[in-house]
Amino acid sequence: MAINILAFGIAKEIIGQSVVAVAEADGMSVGALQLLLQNRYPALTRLSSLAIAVNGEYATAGTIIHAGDELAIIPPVSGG
Amino acid sequence: MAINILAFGIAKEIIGQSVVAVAEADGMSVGALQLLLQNRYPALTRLSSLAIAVNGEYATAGTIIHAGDELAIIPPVSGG
Amino acid sequence: MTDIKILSEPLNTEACTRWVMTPDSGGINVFIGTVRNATKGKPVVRLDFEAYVPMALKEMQKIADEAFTRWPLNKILIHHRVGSLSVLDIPVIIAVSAAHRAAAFEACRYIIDTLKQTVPIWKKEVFEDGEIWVAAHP
Amino acid sequence: MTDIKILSEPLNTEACTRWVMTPDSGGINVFIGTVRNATKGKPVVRLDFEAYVPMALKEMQKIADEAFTRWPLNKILIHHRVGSLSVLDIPVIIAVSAAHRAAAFEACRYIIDTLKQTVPIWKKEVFEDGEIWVAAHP
Repeated sequence: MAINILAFGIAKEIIGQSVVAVAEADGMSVGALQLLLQNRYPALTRLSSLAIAVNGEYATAGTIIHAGDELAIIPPVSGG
Repeated sequence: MAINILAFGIAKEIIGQSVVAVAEADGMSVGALQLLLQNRYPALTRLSSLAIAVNGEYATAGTIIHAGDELAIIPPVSGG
Repeated sequence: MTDIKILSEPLNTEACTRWVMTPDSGGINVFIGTVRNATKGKPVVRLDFEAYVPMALKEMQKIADEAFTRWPLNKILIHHRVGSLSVLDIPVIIAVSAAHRAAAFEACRYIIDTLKQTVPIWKKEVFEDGEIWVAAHP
Repeated sequence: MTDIKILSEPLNTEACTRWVMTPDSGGINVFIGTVRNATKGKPVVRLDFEAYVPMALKEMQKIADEAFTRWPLNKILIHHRVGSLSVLDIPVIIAVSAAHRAAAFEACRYIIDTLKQTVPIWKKEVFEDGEIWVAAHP
């Protein structure tokens, strides 16, 4: 089952839309998802950082993704 | 010629009025004036500090007072 | 007590300041971010802010919670605006009240510094001849 | 540019904040002193402030001038109120604008810390059962 991933800021611009579907994400680690996204959208590798949030929290590379999780791509933040 | 000295805050309360006249102040040093005032109003010696301003500036003990100067007794400040 | 919001209307300095005042506070420190007319000498037309709202609110709450553990504070307010802002508009207001001023100053500084590092909000600087997502590239 | 005043009417946070804003400022730091309801656990009825006005204005100007030499700032505002103030009233507002927030924070802190040490303004705390000139005695 595909998992939808929210994209913000420059990540949204690189991907070309605010949601990207990853068919194979269920059971995948966050680190693997990052590699998959960087592979699919090479411009992501040129960012200063690229974090993944799982259910609204910054996730570590080892976190396992499950169907139903809310995922988001977090490019370098610049609020304030 | 007597010189009038402004008194503020607790100094005003100790002296009992907002202006004190010192007959012998012309030509006196600020240090000597402080001693004279402390002698006349011993409660001034119990303050944390006692500065004299001459023409709106903090004066050092060696500053000589002249007729026409604006003098003020500055007890410990507590603005803000 | 905290008041943490992401808003698309203009922020209200007076209301924010009033909200943090409490009878047991002696000092209030307020940081107001404003949109500057230039970046490295290049005129800025506007800034566009976007946020991952639910996560941004959670991260701002974490910062406020941490500030309450580090300093003796009374109230913390964090309001961040999103949308398109012009020069002199206010993207962020942080207000902190405390019995003593040192805690209010230090906590306010800590909150804005940490917000800029961790809260998922992004700004794009729009110039006459192009635009750039701030901090996106090394 | 500076705006330094001693006033007997209530201070206006909003007007002070607006005055320091400039198109080349990115950060504004504001310190607001408020009358606290107690000192060392003892309920405060009111605070009475008095100033040696011409000297106090000169000393505040010196502090602002020194801040301008130490930090890259745009505007400094210092408003101090005198007279009889109740709990939650505002004795002092200091507002500082700068291109970057670090300078605004540091200068604002420097100004209030120095003001409390050098500016000839005095406050008397009035309690239910007496009154005390703050800092008068060791």
